[in-house]
Formats: sequence, C-alpha cells, structure tokens
Amino acid sequence: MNTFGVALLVVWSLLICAYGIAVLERLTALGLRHFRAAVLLPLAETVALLRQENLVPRGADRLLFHSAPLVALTSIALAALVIPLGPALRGFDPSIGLFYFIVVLGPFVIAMMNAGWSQNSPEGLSGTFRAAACLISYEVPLGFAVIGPVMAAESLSTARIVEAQTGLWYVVWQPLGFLIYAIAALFMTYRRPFDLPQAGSELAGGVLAEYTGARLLLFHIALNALFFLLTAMGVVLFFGGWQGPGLPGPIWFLVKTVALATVLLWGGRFLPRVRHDQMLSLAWKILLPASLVNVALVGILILVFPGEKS
Amino acid sequence: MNGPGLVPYLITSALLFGIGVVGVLSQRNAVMVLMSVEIILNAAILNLIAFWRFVRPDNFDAQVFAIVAVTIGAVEMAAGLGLMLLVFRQRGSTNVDQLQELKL
Amino acid sequence: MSGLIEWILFLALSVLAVGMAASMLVTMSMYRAGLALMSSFVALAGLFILLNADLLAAIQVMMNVGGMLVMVLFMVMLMMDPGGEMMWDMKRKMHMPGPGALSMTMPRGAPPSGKERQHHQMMVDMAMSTAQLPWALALGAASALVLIVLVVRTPWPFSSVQPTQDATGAVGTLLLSRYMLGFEGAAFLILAGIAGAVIFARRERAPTSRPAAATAASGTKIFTCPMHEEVRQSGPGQCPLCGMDLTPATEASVHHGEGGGSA
Amino acid sequence: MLALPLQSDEVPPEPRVEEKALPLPGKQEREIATELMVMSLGPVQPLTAGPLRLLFVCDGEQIVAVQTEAGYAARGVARAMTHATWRESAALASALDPLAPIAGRLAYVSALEQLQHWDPDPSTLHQREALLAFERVENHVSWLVRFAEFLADDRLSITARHFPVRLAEVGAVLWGQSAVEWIVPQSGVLSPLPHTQKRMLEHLAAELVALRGRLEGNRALALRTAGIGLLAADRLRAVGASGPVLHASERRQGDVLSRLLMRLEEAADDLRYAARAAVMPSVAEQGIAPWSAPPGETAVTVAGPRGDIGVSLASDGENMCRVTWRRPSAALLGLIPELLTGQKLADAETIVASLDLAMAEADG
Repeated sequence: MNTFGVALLVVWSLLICAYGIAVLERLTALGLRHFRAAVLLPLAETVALLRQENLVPRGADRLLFHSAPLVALTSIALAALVIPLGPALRGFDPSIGLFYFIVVLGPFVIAMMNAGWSQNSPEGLSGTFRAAACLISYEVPLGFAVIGPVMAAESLSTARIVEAQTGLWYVVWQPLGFLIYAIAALFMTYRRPFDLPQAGSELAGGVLAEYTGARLLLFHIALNALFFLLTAMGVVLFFGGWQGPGLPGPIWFLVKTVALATVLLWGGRFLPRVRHDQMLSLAWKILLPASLVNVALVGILILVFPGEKS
Repeated sequence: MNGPGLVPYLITSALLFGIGVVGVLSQRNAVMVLMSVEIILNAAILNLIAFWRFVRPDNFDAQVFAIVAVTIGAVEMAAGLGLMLLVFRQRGSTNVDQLQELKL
Repeated sequence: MSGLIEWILFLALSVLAVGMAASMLVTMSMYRAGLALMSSFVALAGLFILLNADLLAAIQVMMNVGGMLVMVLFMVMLMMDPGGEMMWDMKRKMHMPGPGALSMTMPRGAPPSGKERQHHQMMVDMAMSTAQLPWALALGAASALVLIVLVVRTPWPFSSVQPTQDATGAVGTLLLSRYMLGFEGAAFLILAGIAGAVIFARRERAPTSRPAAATAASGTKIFTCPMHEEVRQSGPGQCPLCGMDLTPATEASVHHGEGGGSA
Repeated sequence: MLALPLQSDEVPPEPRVEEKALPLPGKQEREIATELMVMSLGPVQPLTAGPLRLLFVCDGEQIVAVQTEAGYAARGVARAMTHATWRESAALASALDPLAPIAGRLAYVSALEQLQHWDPDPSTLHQREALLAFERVENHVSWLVRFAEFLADDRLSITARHFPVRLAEVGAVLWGQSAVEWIVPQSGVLSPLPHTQKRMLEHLAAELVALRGRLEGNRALALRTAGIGLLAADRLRAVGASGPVLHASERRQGDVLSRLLMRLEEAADDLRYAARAAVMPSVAEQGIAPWSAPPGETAVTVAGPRGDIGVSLASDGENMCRVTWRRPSAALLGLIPELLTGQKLADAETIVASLDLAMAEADG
C-alpha cells in the first residue's frame, strides 16, 4: 500500500474524529435537545477561526510559534498509525506498538510547551508551567496503567492485545487500571475537570493565550484528535478493541470509542475544576500508588488464574 | 553497494564526543553543562550500538548495556537538576564561574 | 540500491545529530538549546533504527524527549528564560555581530573604568560561555581528531551476520536472567535518584529567610506604618488606614529613604 | 437607559488608580527566586458585576501583590441627585446598584419619609422588608449561577440555574414587571400574595436548605473553596463591610466555601420571611405631596444583597444639598489586595467572585 495514501487517510480520519469529539463535547454540555446546535457549532467556529487574522505577538519566538501546531498534529498523526481499527485495518503493527504510541506522543507535549513559551506573554508562560506540571504528573501513572494489559496479553503489539481479549475484556478484571488510564487521558488532553492549564479567565486561555485564527484551529483539532486517540487506545487496551458479535470490526470499534468518549466527557463535567497543585497530589499520592497496586494485582491474578490470559 | 559500515558511525560518535567536551568545558550555565554531558553519554551509546551491530549482532548484551546507560543518564540528569534547583534558590544563579566556594 | 538509501539516511541523520548538538552550544536561548539537544537525540534514535536497534530508539526518544527534556525545559523556564525572543531582541539592540552565542562571549581582561564599565558588566552577565572557550574548543577538536584517527586506523573485527532475532524479546530475556543484578541495580539507582532529587529540590524554610522585623517583634517596640507615619502602636499588626503590615518604628525611619526596602 | 441630569461641566471622575508603590517581597522570601510576572485582568471580566481592572504581580503561581483599578462604572449618582428633583432622584437611587434597585430606592424613599416625618405603618414596613428580602434572594441565587460557572461544576450550575427562573415567576405575580415602581413615599406596596405562590416560595426555601446541606458535605467542592480567601471578622468590621461576607466571617470560618454556604442560608431565611410577610394586606393610603421635603438631615440604612446600603440626605427645603451613599461593595473592594496576596493565581478567580462585588454600586 502506498505511503502517501495511508498518510492522507490518517489525516482525513483524524479531522473527522476531531470534529466528532467537538460535537460530542457540545452535546454533553448542551444536552441532546440541542443536537442541531451541537452539530453546527464546531463548523461555525471553524469558519470563524479561519476568517480570523493570524496574529503573531510582539517578541514571540517565531520559529517555535509557527511550528508548534504542526509538530503537535504530526505527532498525533504518527501515533494514530498503530491503532487497530479492525482485524487487518491499521497503519502498521510493530512488535512494540503500545510503546511506540506513548513514545510518539512525547513531541506533542513538547509542542504544547513550545506554544506556551514562544508567545512571550506571562499568561502563556504561566499556562506552560501548569501544562508541564500536569505532564510530569500524568506520565508515570499512564505508563503503569497500560502495563496491566501488556502483562495479560504478553505482548506490546496492539493487535495482539486486542486478540488476547477474545474471551474477557480486560476492564472486567482490571477496573483500577482502566480508571487510572481514563483519568490520565483527561489530564493529557486538558479536559474537564483538569482543564486548568487552558481555562480560567485569569490566564485567558493559558498555553494557547496568544494563538488566533488557523493556528488556534490546528491546536483545537490536535487536542480533539488526541482525545479521540486516547479513548481509542483505551478501547484497545481495556474493551476488546474491534471485537464484538454480529457487526464488522471497525463499526464495533467506533461504537465503543464514541461510547467511552461520551462517558469521559460527560463524567468530567460533574466535578469542580481541579487546581494544579491538587492535580499534582492526585497524580503522585493517589494515582501512582494505585497504579502500582494495579500492576501487583494483575500479576497475582495472572498467576492464580493462568487460563484467563488465553 | 553496501550501506555505511562501522567506521562512519564511530566517526559521528567521535564528533558528538568532541562537541560534548567543548560544551562541558566552556559552558557557563550548569544546566548547559549537564546537557553537554548528555551528548557525551549519547556518543558512547551510539558507539555501543554500532559495535553490537557490526561486531557481535548475535549477542544482545550491548543493547542491555545501552539501556542501563540511558537509565543512568536520566537519573544523573534528574539528580543534577535537583542540585541545580537548590543552588539556584540559594544563590540566585547557576553560572559555574560564580560558584567558586570550593575553589582553593 | 538499499545501500545507497542507507548511506543517504545515515549522512542526513548524522549531520542532523552533530549539527544540532553544535547548535545547542551556539544558540542564545537556553530553551532553544534544549530543543536542539532534543533534535540531536531524535536524530540519534534514527541512527539506532538504521542499526536495527528499534527498541533502543524508542527508549531513547521516550527517556530523553518525554522525560528528561521536559525537566530541562522546565528548569530553564523556571530559571531565566522569560519566554519569546528576548535574547535576540537584546542582541539586536546592542548591535552585536556574529552568530548567536558566539557573539556573547565572556569579555577578556580587567574591567575597564568609566563609561565602558557598564557595557563590560552587561557582557559578563549575558555571556553564555566562560573565558575558557578557546581552550575548550581546542581540547574538543583535539579529542575528536584523536578518536577519529584511532577509529580509522584500528583494524576492527567485522562480522557480516545480520541480526535476525526479535531484539525486544532477547533484551527482555537477558535483562531478567543474566543481567538481573544490573537491572535491579538500575532500579535501585533510579530510586536513589528520586530520593536525592526530592531532597535537593525541597524548599528549605531557613529562619534567616524571614524578615528581621518579624522575628524582632516584641511587645515593647513601637510599630508604625511605612505609608502613614502618624500611625503608632505598641505591637505588630496592620495599619488601620491602608492595611499594610506595621514595621518597627526605628527601622521604618531608617529604611524610609529607600522606599519600602525590606529589613 | 437612564438619562442622567448631569450638567455639561459635570464629568464623572476618572478611574482612580492607587498611586502608591506596591509592597513587593524581597528575593529571599519568594518561592521561586526568579522574575516576577505581571498579569492584567479586565477591566471587563466575569468575576465582578461590572468593570474592574485587576493587576496581579505573581511569583510563579503565587500572587505577591495586587492592584485594583476601580471607577470605570462611576456615574456620580450622589452628585447627580443634588441637581435633580426629588422624584427624579428616586430613579437615580434605584440605579445606584442596577442589580439591587429596590435596596437603593427603598433607602432613598425611607430617608425622604423621615424628612417628611411620616411614619410607615407596620404592614407597609413588613411588605417593604419582604421586597428587600426577595431582592436579596434573587441576587444570591444569580450569584450562585455565576459562581458555579467559575468552578466549572455542572451539577451545581444546573441546580442553581432554575432558582432565578422560578423566583422571577413569583416576582411577576407579586409586582408585575417592575417591583421598583411600587416603592413610593407614604404608600403601601403590594397586593397580598396568592397562597399558591407562598407555597412555592416556601418550597424554594426548602430546596435551598437541601442544596446547602448537600454542598456542605461535598468534598470535591471543599477542595477548591475551603481554606482560601480567609477574611477576619474584625478586619471586615474595621473597613465597614456588612452583609453575607461579614456574616460568613462571624459565624463560619470566613473562607470562600463559608461565603457560599452563608449566602444559601440567608437566601433560605429571606425566602421564608418574604413568604410570611407578603401575605399581609396592604394599607394603601397616599399622603399629601410625597415628592417634597422640608429642610433637615437624615440617614437611613437598609439591608441590601451585598451588605447595608445607606444614604444620608440633607435638604434645604427645595432640593437635596448633600447626598452621601454607603456602598457595601466599595468597602470590600479595598480588601482585595490583602485578600489575594499570598494566594495561588488559580484561586484568585474564585476568591474575587466569592465577594460578589457590584462595581456600579462600588463606584457610585
């Protein structure tokens, strides 16, 4: 299969996914009654952002300012390649697929930091501090949470992890790991209630304070697409991926991902916004020990019921 | 035509090592010195992997060694940065030419 | 054919790795220096992939880009780089010639007197490298040269075997069998590193950092407001007019000329 | 929009900027010994009702100094009243705080009645108090809606949002569209409240009590609001603050959470009071010449939603020659710098919002 075609396909599907997440977010905020508004608002915002002037703040580090949204999108597009949409439907399947996924998302975080730092404003810098603090805290629990499925499937390959869940989804006997993964996913994409690096009128948008127009749009797309990817990876790791009775694999995968994204977005709205130092203590004092307990539990379960891993 | 052999990789590694030495010896900010040390470390790891590939590709000991080296590099960086933070809080600067208290 | 492509990739990646490492020393902003280091690491990871060490490439990117570099950038932002293009702006305003940090070298000789002194002091403050830069350059070049000569002249025992085994599995098996001790040792080292970093970075609340006025506050002193001289009371508290903390009367009158200088 | 009877040479005062140097901490006392950041917020920001500019000087995430610039909403109400007739001044008084028109107007009308030596009968007093209480509740619940937005807590936001709507329904039954017009010197106020509406008010009060009970046990909410923005009761009394902010410091801990709970508690009490008082029959007797006053001086204070709104009037027989307002938000405004200093930047929003400042009233 030619590489160009795959790249084009990935970019298009990411755009559609980002749009889907934007619609979902508005649906959870406005309720099902405003379905039309939820479908149309993201499109209207896109048009509005495209018509907006592309401002570069005075004294900005232009190279980083211009490159940040592109780097973010590129790293997300690369990460999207390893997600198995169906039995034979994926970009490529390296033996260290899951590891690759986490590795490739590293530059995304660097891009967010560059975005905040390059704009030469206290708001952006302060937002960057919050984003970086947030990053340091979620990465370790996220790493430990995905170890559970890897231990059970005895493989880092995403396809193998899905196949290993034919009998039983991992969420059934690794609920703690899934919970940690879900919280870390909300952390990583700055979703509520962890949206402090971006929200709050005191920072006027935080990391993205000075971004306008098309670049801001790119960041919105990147963040939404990243959220979709993380929920999709959550489905792969804990909900059996594309497996399901009757319907073809990709449809099952999509249904599961949308359902999981809805639950995450909707659930996050019912907690007050968490302050950054509370995010840190949540990550280090609760999530990290909990993820270690999860690893130990999974290990014990695998030893006690050797048949489960099939 | 064969691909690049062992020697080109080793030359790259030697160049990286030289740059690292320049950085360690000349940089004024302690964080920059730490970053230069990382370059030296990476030059060494590149050496290890090149030797593994071209001399003993059937023996994976070199990769294990490289992984441990990367780990040690990260630990060194974390401890070093913690130290720098402490120094910065106490002195308000991490410039090595201003931290001369241990000098005779 | 594949050999040619391999050569092209190798040259591009090694030029990138070496060039980025060099530009780390040349750029003026420490934040950008950190990013240059990251690019060098990523190019190195590319070289690892060329050498069939995919696992190590992934580890390289994750450890260095995902973990370490974030620490570096965080540190840099925390310490001095205020964000944006400030250093370039300064350079432009001061009309300094030369590329990047090479123009901001440590001035030599004793500080001049008179009008030049301020400029000299500013150069000292802004310099990215110490006065030993020429020595360092010479030493670096010499060591690289010696290494290259040694590398070229040594007859290396080549092996034409292609690595076939899955490196991930082999390395994992080795780590948990023959090198178990080293593996655990590295884990222990990380633990020690975490503990050390936490102890280093912990903020010490030394008693000396408190303002002397607060520790010296006893009931007998007369306190006054820095803003309102007419406010006088016999203990610490807040000014009824503006709400500022009261300061001891004697110190306040001493420091009055400096305008709100803390004791 | 109110046409202010300003003369052409009467210009509202410029926004006042405090000219004093900010007391900044020395390098030793700071958390991160690096450069300070200055962040500006406003003048138009969602934290206060009306424009207020806030300048934060931050050491990392910690605020080390705050400067406020008020006066963007200054209209010179007191000054304008001395140039207006007694009847026009009633409209001006209700515009002092557009969010609490009844309190301002009632303070003015009561002062006028005192000048006229006209004593309202108890039922009129009760009905006016009921109106005031109702307005306090309306202000408290609409503050709650805004505050829930800052916390980004949708459950609280959804619960809070239906209170203003239902209160407005009751209000429309009681007074038609404009309750303010009911307050006229020497006159009773309102028709008795239908019993169904009374029950609705009592029901809303019970809901508010239940909401308060739930919020008191809500740990997620306490994480964000408890222990920040502490205000001592003595300090509040010293600057002349009153209302729920003072009560929160007197009866509870005085942090943001206690202010939230205090508002809910007072709103429930006020609703019950309004339900009781509003069913009394009105005595509609109109005196002679309500819009004039003999020479004299008087001062009246009524309990507004943000504290006591007071007016002191001096009449020379024809017009007012001196008018001074007591503005509760202005007292709290001066506390913002000391309140925010030492707090985290992320908390500043919640703390300022918890004071419920009405800038139009604070600027006068």
